[in-house]
Amino acid sequence: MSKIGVFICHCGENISATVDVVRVAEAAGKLEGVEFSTDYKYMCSDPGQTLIKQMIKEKGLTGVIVAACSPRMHEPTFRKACSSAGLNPYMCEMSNLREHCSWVHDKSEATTQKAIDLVRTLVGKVKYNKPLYSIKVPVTKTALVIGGGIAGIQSSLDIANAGHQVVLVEKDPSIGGHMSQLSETFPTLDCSQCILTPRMVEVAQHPNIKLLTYAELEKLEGFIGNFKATIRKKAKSIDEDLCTGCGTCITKCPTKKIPSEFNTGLGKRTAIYVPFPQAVPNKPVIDKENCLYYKNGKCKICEKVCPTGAIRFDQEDELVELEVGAVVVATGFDVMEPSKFSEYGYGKYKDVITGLQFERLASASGPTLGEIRRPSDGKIPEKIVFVACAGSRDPSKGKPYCSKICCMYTAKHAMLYQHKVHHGESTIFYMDIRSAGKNYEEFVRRAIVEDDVKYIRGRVSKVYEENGKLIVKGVDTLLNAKPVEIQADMVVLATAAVANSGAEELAQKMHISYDAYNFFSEAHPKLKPVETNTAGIFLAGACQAPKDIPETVSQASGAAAKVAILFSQDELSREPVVAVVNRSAPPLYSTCVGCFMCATACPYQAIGEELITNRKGEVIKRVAKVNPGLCQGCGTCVAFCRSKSIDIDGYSNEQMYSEVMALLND
Amino acid sequence: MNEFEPKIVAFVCNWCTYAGADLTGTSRIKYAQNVKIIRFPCTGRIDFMLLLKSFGEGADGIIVSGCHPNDCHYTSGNFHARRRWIMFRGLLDMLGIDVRRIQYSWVSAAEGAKWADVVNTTVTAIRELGPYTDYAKVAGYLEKEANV
Amino acid sequence: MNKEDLSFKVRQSTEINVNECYQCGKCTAGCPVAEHMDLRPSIIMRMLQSGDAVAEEEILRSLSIWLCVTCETCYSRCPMELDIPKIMDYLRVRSYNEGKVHRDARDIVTFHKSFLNTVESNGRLHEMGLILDYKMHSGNLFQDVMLAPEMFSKGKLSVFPERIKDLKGLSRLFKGQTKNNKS
Amino acid sequence: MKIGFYPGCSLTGSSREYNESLLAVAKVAGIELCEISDWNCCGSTAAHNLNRELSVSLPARNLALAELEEMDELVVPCAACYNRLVMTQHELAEKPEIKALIEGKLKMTLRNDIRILNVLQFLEKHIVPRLDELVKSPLTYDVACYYGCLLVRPNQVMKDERFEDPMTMDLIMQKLGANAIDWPFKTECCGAGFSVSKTEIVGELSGKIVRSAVDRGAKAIVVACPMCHFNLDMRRPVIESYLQRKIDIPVIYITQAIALAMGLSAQQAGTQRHFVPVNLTVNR
Ligand SMILES: Cc1cc2nc3c(=O)[nH]c(=O)nc-3n(C[C@H](O)[C@H](O)[C@H](O)COP(=O)(O)OP(=O)(O)OC[C@H]3O[C@@H](n4cnc5c(N)ncnc54)[C@H](O)[C@@H]3O)c2cc1C
Ligand SMILES: Cc1cc2nc3c(=O)[nH]c(=O)nc-3n(C[C@H](O)[C@H](O)[C@H](O)COP(=O)(O)OP(=O)(O)OC[C@H]3O[C@@H](n4cnc5c(N)ncnc54)[C@H](O)[C@@H]3O)c2cc1C
Ligand code: SF4
Ligand code: SF4
Ligand code: SF4
Ligand code: SF4
Ligand code: SF4
Ligand code: SF4
Ligand code: SF4
Ligand code: SF4
Repeated sequence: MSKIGVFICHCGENISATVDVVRVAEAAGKLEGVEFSTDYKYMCSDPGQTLIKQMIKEKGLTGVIVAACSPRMHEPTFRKACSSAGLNPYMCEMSNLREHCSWVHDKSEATTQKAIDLVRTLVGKVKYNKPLYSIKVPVTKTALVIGGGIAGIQSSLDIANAGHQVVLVEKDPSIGGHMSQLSETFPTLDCSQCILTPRMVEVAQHPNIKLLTYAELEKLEGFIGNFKATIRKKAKSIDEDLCTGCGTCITKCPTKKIPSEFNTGLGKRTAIYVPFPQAVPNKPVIDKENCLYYKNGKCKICEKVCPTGAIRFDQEDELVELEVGAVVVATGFDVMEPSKFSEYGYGKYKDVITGLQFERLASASGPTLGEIRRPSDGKIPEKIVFVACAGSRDPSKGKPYCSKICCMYTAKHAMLYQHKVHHGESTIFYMDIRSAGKNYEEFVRRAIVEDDVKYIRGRVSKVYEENGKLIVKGVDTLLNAKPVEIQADMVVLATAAVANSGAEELAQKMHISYDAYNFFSEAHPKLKPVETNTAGIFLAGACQAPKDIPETVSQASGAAAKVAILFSQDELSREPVVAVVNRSAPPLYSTCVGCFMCATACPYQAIGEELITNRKGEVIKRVAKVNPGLCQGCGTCVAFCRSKSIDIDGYSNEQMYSEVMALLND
Repeated sequence: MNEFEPKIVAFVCNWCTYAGADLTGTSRIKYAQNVKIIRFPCTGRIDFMLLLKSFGEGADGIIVSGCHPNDCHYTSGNFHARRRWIMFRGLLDMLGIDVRRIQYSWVSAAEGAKWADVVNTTVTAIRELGPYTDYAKVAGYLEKEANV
Repeated sequence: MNKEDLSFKVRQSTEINVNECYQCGKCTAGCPVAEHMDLRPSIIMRMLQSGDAVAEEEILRSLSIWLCVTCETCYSRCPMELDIPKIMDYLRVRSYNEGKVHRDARDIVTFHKSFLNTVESNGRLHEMGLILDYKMHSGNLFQDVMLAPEMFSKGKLSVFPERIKDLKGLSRLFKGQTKNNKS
Repeated sequence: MKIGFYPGCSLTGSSREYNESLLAVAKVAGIELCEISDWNCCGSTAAHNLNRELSVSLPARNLALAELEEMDELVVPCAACYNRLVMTQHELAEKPEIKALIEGKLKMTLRNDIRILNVLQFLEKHIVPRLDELVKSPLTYDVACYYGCLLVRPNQVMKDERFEDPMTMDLIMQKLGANAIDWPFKTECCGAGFSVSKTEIVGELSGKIVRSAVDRGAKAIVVACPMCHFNLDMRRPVIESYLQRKIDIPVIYITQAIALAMGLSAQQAGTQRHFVPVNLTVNR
């Protein structure tokens, strides 16, 4: 006979303001199997936990139910408390009276009744809980970092410096990400390449980091501490061991007119190329789509001129399998293609560009060597209009969210322009100035006060060309909504920061969740900002939401710290929620009939077979057997077994049936 | 006269819908009290006999909700659940249970508002269908099944 | 929200929640007649949000609501997809029914009324009739004197109206409608 | 082939040539446009400015009559009428209570499922595929295609991807041999219904449009709406006084352009009815 203790939490007033907790405790006390019940203001507080421990000892409780917040919040807390009082932690469960009851209903009789129902339901389950013992699994102390922007670089270096192995996978020919494209960076205006390049080199030289560029994740299996990753190394068409990075091939390649991705289409590159001079690794790849040889079988000039004979036209993609214990996802973001805002004329007028393109124009290593020259005719623009929130905060055609970085980089752009073109005029159309970082507001004020950047509060409705000028039709909402028309030489759109195009697919490969905009979801917006809902997979940088470099780097170090914590243990204990096939005395041995429906359903290939032999060694039965190391506890096998021979600890048939019965029979 | 208050059981997975319902709470979005959640590791775990059992014990309606296709925490559990649902519909028909009494949906951890929607539309729908009274048939079937 | 507020009435009648407007001004920036307006579209949205009775009166008595040509530019470009022309329609009907039409808009209203008059009596628009009716009511006797003869000579104006057959059926549509309110 | 046809009031009066050229083009293509018998005025701007119910009931009567005659496609060449009819269809579909009210007054019921085509949609569907065979004397000049407001807006209802820079008319003109220039005023408003009551606004708005077309070298402006035509053609004196300059660019309907390219006479196309003389022999 169970002796269950039920503890009803007020959560300050979060629960007790809508649920009559005293009545819930009373009702719980009357349930069969309940030995003790009470209510308390804050169950998770020290005195709250002490109360539970005390009652376990005093009343000899065999089960504990804490009716409070979501088990996703405090189940570990209370299980630990029980355990310290000598009760098996899996005899403790939580009933969710806060998120699923008091916060979603108004105060009423029905709400209290629902709370009572929820507690009774769980009593039904806990009656059948069995002590379980956590499973120990070994940890592979190698981390996989996906994405080599500043986030991935920082995480890799931190993990490597903690003494663990790192494999860094980058899809492009070089690491560096968006930061390598930037000119100078707010709020300090230091040169982006100057602070980034040393770290890129450090990655390449670190003994604990293995760098795989031009590579992507193909498949991820396994679980925390024991993942198996398959990486596709795309064919670079060169032998990296032989190539010295001399660059002869690049200068001789006849295909020279390919728009350079790195220069956002503002410059050109060859078919065999390194994306930019400071690339890491500084060895070229052949872009098969544009190479003459791959297209029509003629050329091979690079092969002829290469002094080391490093060109390999017959190279094929290679799949590499890695055992890793943790994954850091740092695949970054992208900027929105603004052509659907046809009123802004992007794609139609050459001098309407994006903020990222402006970075290339302002960058000393860019196509104009840092001089701000407009794309159409190379002239230095005398008047530039910047359009903030282009595609952000626009539910109708863009994204409803604020992209967070553009207010700051637009102020930076206007400032850089004013510093370079002293007689120039820059105007920024904005809705709000969002500059809530350390020294950020001061930065924006400087642009306005010292550099005379003109801020006009209002959106732009249309941009069109007339007599070589871009006519920008905007409005000044602070001047009684006065229409404003500016004749500009160049227009820069602060386009929304959006998730990478491949983000959704990648998330599905790894089974992590993502939000409505395809940014990856953190496990908790405040308290678990670098974790995902999948144990062992962490997030860093702009793949989780738009963010600037300081924030990206903090999160990257945070993710690295989480990995280091994980790797500080040799073994992990896992929740013992695993499936088992029943066993009974001979001659039956098990009710399992060996149909292996369960095995076909198991997504983790965790079910194998076991041969039952008699004393003579003759096989008398073939039954299913679960490998608890592989089983993740989804329970699919249980639903598939017609003979009810396989069951899952923690969510057994007995428990679940009893739970349903208790719910429906008050 | 008292309005009919349907009893509805929600079978949800731990990773998506349970978390989604948590978000409904954190966002303080209100919904009807009639639905009570039972937590499963995955919709793949949900045995349809258990759904029948619920009708047998007096449920008027059921919600089964898990991760979106391709987003299953366990790779493919929800996919199995969907496949079995097709067979299950046939069984419901045979037992004379209106399929509208079971609402099948996907609610992710980020869809707090959607969970409130699912609950409210289900409650309205079941209210219109009225109480479910034919337990005996289901109970009979379950008994037969148990004896096999 | 106060049920007496104009914005509440707007929401009831048009299903548009003016609180969605975040005052970006894109509507005004693209409005072809904004320069001529006393209250520009985004200002009208702001005034509706304010719930201020004086502001509401000002809207109904404004010239702007009559200057709006229903070109839908604002609606097409509004990031919040707020259907301003629909709000304008509502405000105009209110302004007209309550006799609050701005004096510089009287010609516009007279024109619309003349238009509906000829439609009511013929079922179709009779342009000559419209111009005559409008001239009589607006007092702008000489306006467009030059246009009519040339239109006539080009075959663009007919002296006699085309009438539809089922005028009786049509009159049911006009019955009880407040087309002839004083302005 | 028989297709329903709602000419609307302007086409029986001030834009007679639009009607004539459309019918002429259809005839050459072997398409019969059947006028809804006893159709009435759609109410235009006047109705929706002053009276919400009339703005729906007047167009609804026409839709009901068209249904009686079992038309499943209805061509509405006037952009303003088209806009009213489409918005009415939308409103009737969304608001069953209004539909019931109006059906009661009309003493007719509405299925509300007619496919309403504006002139560009009609041309694209029934004429454009056959232009290659029908064009006899290709046009040889630069034109500015002017769409105005109501053919493309609101995009929430029209769902055209390129509502800021539409191309349908431009593509048709190119098929006729003309060169459609790129210009930024394609969808700017001409002043629409203010032609009589606020003529000076029309002078300004239409003036900017005409100026841009001329300055970019167009030899003609092509339109698909009677109101646009009225303002750009007949209001030329007001336009010229706003611009302080004489401008003689003619304004032709797209249907006139097609008629001319098909080899029909100027008379058949109705260009003699314009205020600004149409003299389009100028070659590029
Ligand atoms: C115009 C502009 C100006 C900016 N200016 C500033 C500034 O002045 N100061 C500042 O603090 N911030 C600035 N930022 C923000 C800054 O760029 C970001 O904070 C930073 O780049 C985020 O770094 P990240 O590593 O998270 O992402 P990214 O830089 O996007 O790097 C992601 C990396 O992952 C790789 N990748 C993507 N998908 C995969 C995949 N499936 N497999 C393998 N690899 C993959 C990409 O190729 C890339 O190398 C600016 C941003 C923009 C757009
Ligand atoms: C009105 C208000 C509302 C807010 N609402 C939200 C919200 O809704 N959501 C949100 O995300 N954030 C909110 N915040 C922000 C949130 O409070 C902070 O982000 C958070 O508290 C910062 O935590 P901390 O540990 O850095 O600092 P603190 O919370 O300030 O903790 C610092 C601790 O250090 C101790 N300490 C200080 N000096 C010494 C010393 N010399 N030696 C030893 N101990 C010392 C202090 O006593 C204190 O306990 C809010 C803040 C305010 C003011
Ligand atoms: S246990 Fe949960 S519900 Fe109770 S006080 Fe703590 S947070 Fe609140
Ligand atoms: S020429 Fe050969 S060695 Fe030099 S960069 Fe090219 S591939 Fe490498
Ligand atoms: S083979 Fe291809 S990569 Fe090599 S030089 Fe020729 S075009 Fe360039
Ligand atoms: S950061 Fe500024 S510019 Fe960017 S979306 Fe937010 S408010 Fe707009
Ligand atoms: S456990 Fe069940 S499903 Fe699996 S083989 Fe045995 S009888 Fe079949
Ligand atoms: S519970 Fe069953 S189906 Fe799920 S992982 Fe374990 S063995 Fe496989
Ligand atoms: S465009 Fe829309 S959101 Fe912006 S001010 Fe106008 S109505 Fe408001
Ligand atoms: S619909 Fe009216 S308010 Fe809107 S842009 Fe056109 S004229 Fe201006």
